[in-house]
Amino acid sequence: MFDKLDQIFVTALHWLVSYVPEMLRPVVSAMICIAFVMAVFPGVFAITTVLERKILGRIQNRYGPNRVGIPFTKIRLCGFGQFIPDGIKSLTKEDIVPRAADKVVHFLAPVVMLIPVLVSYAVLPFGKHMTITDYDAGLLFFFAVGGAVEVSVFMAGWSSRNKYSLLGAMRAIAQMVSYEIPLILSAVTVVMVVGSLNLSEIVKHQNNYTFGIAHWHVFTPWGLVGFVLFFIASLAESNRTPFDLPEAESEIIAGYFTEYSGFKFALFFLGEYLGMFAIIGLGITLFLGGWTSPVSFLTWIPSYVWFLSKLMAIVFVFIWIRGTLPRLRMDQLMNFAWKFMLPLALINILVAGIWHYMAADWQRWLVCSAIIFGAYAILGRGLMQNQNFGKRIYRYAE
Amino acid sequence: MLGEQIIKGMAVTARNFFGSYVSKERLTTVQYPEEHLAQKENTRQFPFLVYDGDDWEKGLRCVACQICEKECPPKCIYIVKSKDKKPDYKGQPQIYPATVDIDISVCMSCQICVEVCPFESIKMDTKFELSTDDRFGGLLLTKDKLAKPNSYYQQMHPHDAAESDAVIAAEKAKAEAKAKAAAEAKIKADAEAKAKAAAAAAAPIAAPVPTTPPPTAK
Amino acid sequence: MPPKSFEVKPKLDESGASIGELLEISMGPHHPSTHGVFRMDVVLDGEKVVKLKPVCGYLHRNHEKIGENISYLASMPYTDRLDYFCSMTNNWAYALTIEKLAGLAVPERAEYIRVIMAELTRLQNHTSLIGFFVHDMGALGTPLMYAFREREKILDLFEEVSGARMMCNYMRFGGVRVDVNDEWIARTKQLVANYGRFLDEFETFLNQNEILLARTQGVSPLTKEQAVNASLTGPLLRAAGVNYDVRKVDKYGIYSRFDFKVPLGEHGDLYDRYMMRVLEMRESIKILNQALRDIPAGPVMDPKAKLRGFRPKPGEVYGRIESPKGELGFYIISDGGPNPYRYRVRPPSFINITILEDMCLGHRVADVIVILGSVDIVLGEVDRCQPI
Amino acid sequence: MSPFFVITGIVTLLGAAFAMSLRNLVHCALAMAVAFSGIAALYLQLDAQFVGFAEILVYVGAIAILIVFAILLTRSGEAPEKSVLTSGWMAGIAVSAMVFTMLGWAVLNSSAIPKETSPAPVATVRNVGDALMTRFVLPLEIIGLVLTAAMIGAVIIALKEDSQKSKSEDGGQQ
Amino acid sequence: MTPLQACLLISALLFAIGFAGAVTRRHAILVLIGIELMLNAANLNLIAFWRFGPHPEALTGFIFVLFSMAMAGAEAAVGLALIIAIYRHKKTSNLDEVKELKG
Repeated sequence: MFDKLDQIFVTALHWLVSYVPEMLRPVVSAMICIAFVMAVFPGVFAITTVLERKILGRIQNRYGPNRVGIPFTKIRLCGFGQFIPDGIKSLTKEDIVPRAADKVVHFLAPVVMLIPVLVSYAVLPFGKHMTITDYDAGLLFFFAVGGAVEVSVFMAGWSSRNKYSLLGAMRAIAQMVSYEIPLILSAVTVVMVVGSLNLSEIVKHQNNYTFGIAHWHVFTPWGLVGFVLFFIASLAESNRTPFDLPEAESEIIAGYFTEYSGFKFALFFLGEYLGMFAIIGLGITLFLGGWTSPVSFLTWIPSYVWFLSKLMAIVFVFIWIRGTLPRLRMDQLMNFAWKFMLPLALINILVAGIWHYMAADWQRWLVCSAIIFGAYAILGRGLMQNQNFGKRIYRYAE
Repeated sequence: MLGEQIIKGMAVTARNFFGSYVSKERLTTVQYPEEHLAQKENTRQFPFLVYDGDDWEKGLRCVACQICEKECPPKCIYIVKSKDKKPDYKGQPQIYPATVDIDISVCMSCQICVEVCPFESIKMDTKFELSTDDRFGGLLLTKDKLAKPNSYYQQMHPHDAAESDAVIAAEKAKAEAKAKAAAEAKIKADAEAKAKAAAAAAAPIAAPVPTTPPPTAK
Repeated sequence: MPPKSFEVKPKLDESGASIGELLEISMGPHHPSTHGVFRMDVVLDGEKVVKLKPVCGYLHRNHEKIGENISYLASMPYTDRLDYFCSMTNNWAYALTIEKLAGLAVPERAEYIRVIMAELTRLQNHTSLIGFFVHDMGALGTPLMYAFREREKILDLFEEVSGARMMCNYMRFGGVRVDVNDEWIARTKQLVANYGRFLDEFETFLNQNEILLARTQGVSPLTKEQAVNASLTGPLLRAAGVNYDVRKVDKYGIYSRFDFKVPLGEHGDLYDRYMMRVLEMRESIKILNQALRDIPAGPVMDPKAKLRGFRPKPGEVYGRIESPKGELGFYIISDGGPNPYRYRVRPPSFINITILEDMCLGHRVADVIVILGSVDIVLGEVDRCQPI
Repeated sequence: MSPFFVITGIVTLLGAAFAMSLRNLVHCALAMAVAFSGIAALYLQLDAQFVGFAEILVYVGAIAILIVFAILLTRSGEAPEKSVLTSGWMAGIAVSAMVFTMLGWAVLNSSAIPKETSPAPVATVRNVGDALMTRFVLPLEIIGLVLTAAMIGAVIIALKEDSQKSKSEDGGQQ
Repeated sequence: MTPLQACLLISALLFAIGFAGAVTRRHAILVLIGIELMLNAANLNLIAFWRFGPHPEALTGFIFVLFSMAMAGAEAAVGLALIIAIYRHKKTSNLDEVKELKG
């Protein structure tokens, strides 16, 4: 019964496809999968925009949106209908293109942003047997496609002919290129241990239980550090606080999409959030066990529910961080990537190797934790104290 | 240790996040159109003119002395004196304002007109939902819109109203006492005159009536 | 229409040879974080600032000229609008000046009320300044919202006494307009008692935050000489390590009776400026506690003071106080008429931003915004008259 | 030969043609990115997944961005006023046309080309990795060395002009 | 026409386009783009021969393309660094104006 519920989407797909002629089946199946992604994730995006505003509001001791519910009734749904007027507003707003802009590139940039982001969903396992294309090199595919986002950012920044846009685009590209390295290096540890680039394979590797607790990679020393590095790098990749320099409102207005409005702005917004979901989904797959349940007695909950709830949990943490931290400066951002994250990621690869080859007992926990902790302490100290950052004591005049 | 303080900061925001659901101390906002905060007694928004009694045209305390017009910092009050006179609350004939206009798009709610008014006639209102789509006409308050009864004032600012009522009552009492004294003096004078007349009648051939007033004591 | 290229100027070395290009951007007056309508013409080399020109005057309202054409009393509400965050201290500065001119005495109780109001103003100004300052660093308004939450409570107290939250127009020549009641004092006592707790939370949130440290420590240091030469005042000057606080120097009002200390910085950088505000708030709480404990009963207005027909004798006077932003002074010449003959303001914000370029040179464009935030300007005060 | 193959081929060639013929350099670079994406799609259709993904990662994600940066750094993002072609452009076109004719003739008439299509080979990631780590381990190491050398060389060349100045500035800032 | 021939024709055309661009355009960066296109044409050839050749399981062509890509990356990095250095020195990236080795 629970298995059926778990596989309901897969069964439905098979059932639908069985009605079309043999020749068209792959195309129809692909179309249905595309429709699924196009329906579910923009929906999650819509909910997230409201959720983000509500959570930020609560963090800041405000209510956040709480008015819009079902139209023509008094039902307010705690404001969760807010995304409908928001969407209508941003889609019907006047689309302003600067006179000096390069019109073709300006038009293409949001589209180019959205395509690779949507394509990258193709390899994510949303649930048991719920991967759209089970590529052998799925992880590589994800990173390869993600690289194309930088081109769109450049297109947007350059074509707007605005100094702030160009500054923002340059910042964004430099940041994405820098943080892609720790991102990939932290994912490499998982590939080393699992021995596959296939994302379903990686999830399957984590779907075992000891004493009722799942073998998620995050429950190992290297996995924890890998996850934290991946998390920070994905914050940077999706331009979220404290790495939101490309669109730092207080410095460069809105970065590369300063000159965008209306529909195109909405597309950028959508693309940014979908990119964030995709990268969080990858992080979940790599470290948090994908669609598996953390404890064995909860395995009856459908796998896609686990995936979505993990996704929303991480999104919550993203929003929480956004509500807490100030923003770094460009040079500090680069310092952090190259002087802290990169060495730690490399050490983490070493630790993953040690973990893989040592006998599975408490000694490997001790050794791995000690190496990682030491490296973390030394690198963190180097980052802060080399520049004399620290507490100060103040004197008083009499 | 790097990151320790960031975690502490996140704990603070988390406390506020959950606190906003349980504690009124943290979630201080009110839902404005449905909920209103209680008005503070001293709150001031824009001026209005107080009248006594039921008829605002008769009972207006303002005597068009134009002190407020002179003292108003942004010069938003415009008063025209009347040509004729009408009795004020003391019953004396008094000039009244033919026009009083206050442009509340200029007014900065400083309350100086209230402080300088010697007649307790201009006071501050607490009404603040005055937005209008007519920028010029809608924000120009004319005499009829400005006039509000004393009961309204008493209800809005009970303390101040009591004070100003006391002042007015005192003045009125003073005026009445004066009037009474005057009336008594008049009766007395009348009586004296009568007596004099009687005396004169009694003595038809009397000394000639002095034409110059008696010299006053210097 | 073919796209135009950006204006770029060649960057020249000592010999005049070109070694790169400079980008000139105009931050403001419509930039999201210039604290009002303020503009900076910034010339950038990469992200580094090589030239910066503050441009003010967008909020010009002719404050001083208006002051010369209306009566002494009518200028009082205008002083509210100078630094609209601290109307109470502005009122006090103006009232103090006129009292000096007219030789009015202030009753004991009014003096205490004035100190309470001024220190509450300092608390709310510094709290919200820190909020804005961290907001400029990109913290999405969370500290700002906490600051405003507490500020609202203080503004509630102001409203209850003076009738308005920001434009208080509360002080008068020779005292204060309305007396406060015991219930108000009790509530203020409670607020002050709770404020320490709020500050603790606020400081845990921010003081040692690694990102805040990285963004502020060592950025835009000011030496004592620079600070004094630019005639800075207020927390900016004390952050550079100069012991100068008008409350201690002039001992105006009754400040000599209170026990408080003046915190001093060492480096003059952004972090010191931030910490000066935090520490000053702690001292303000001390002063408030003493003032609320000792406040005597009595009248609140000098009986000699009059509202209508106020004509001080001819003379000139300069009165100053320590406003939260620095030394706020009024310079008045009276010719015996109902209006001042000359009316001039020494606004701390305006004088403090004159050194903006020196503070920003060599720093990143991202720091410019934070540096501007640390100066604590209010455009109403900067643009009070025509910049010359 | 599926229609999809033809479409990808045409897109690739159009991208390449635009990349070589547009006046504005940034447009050229973007057209080049299109051409590379097309080539990656061709690889995918030739059952070379790994190479296809690597193509996108390297060419679209890295080299296109690098070229775009170089365009901005050399301030050539605007369409030039004067001619964009060299003086001998006609000879160049003629030579390349000749090259194409020759190659095309050879391709169409060669007898060495097998007529029947072999079944799709297996090139899983595991196979590729095994090959790289066994048979091709020496070239792999050499490539690693070359890449490192190239990176260092590129940094040194790009920094050469005012290395002392920038060094002192960086030292002062960080 | 067999698939192999189609691939080879596409690659020949790509090569010709890249070559024509490299020899006719003045701008140094465009010459670099032309060279990259030619390199990709060669890679396409290799992959096509690997796919339709007699011994695909040997992965020779496949691996060769991977190496060639790595070389292309190195080449682009060094080439662009050179172009930037020349630009800084001579204020131009027009190849007609860069004729001397001596700066």
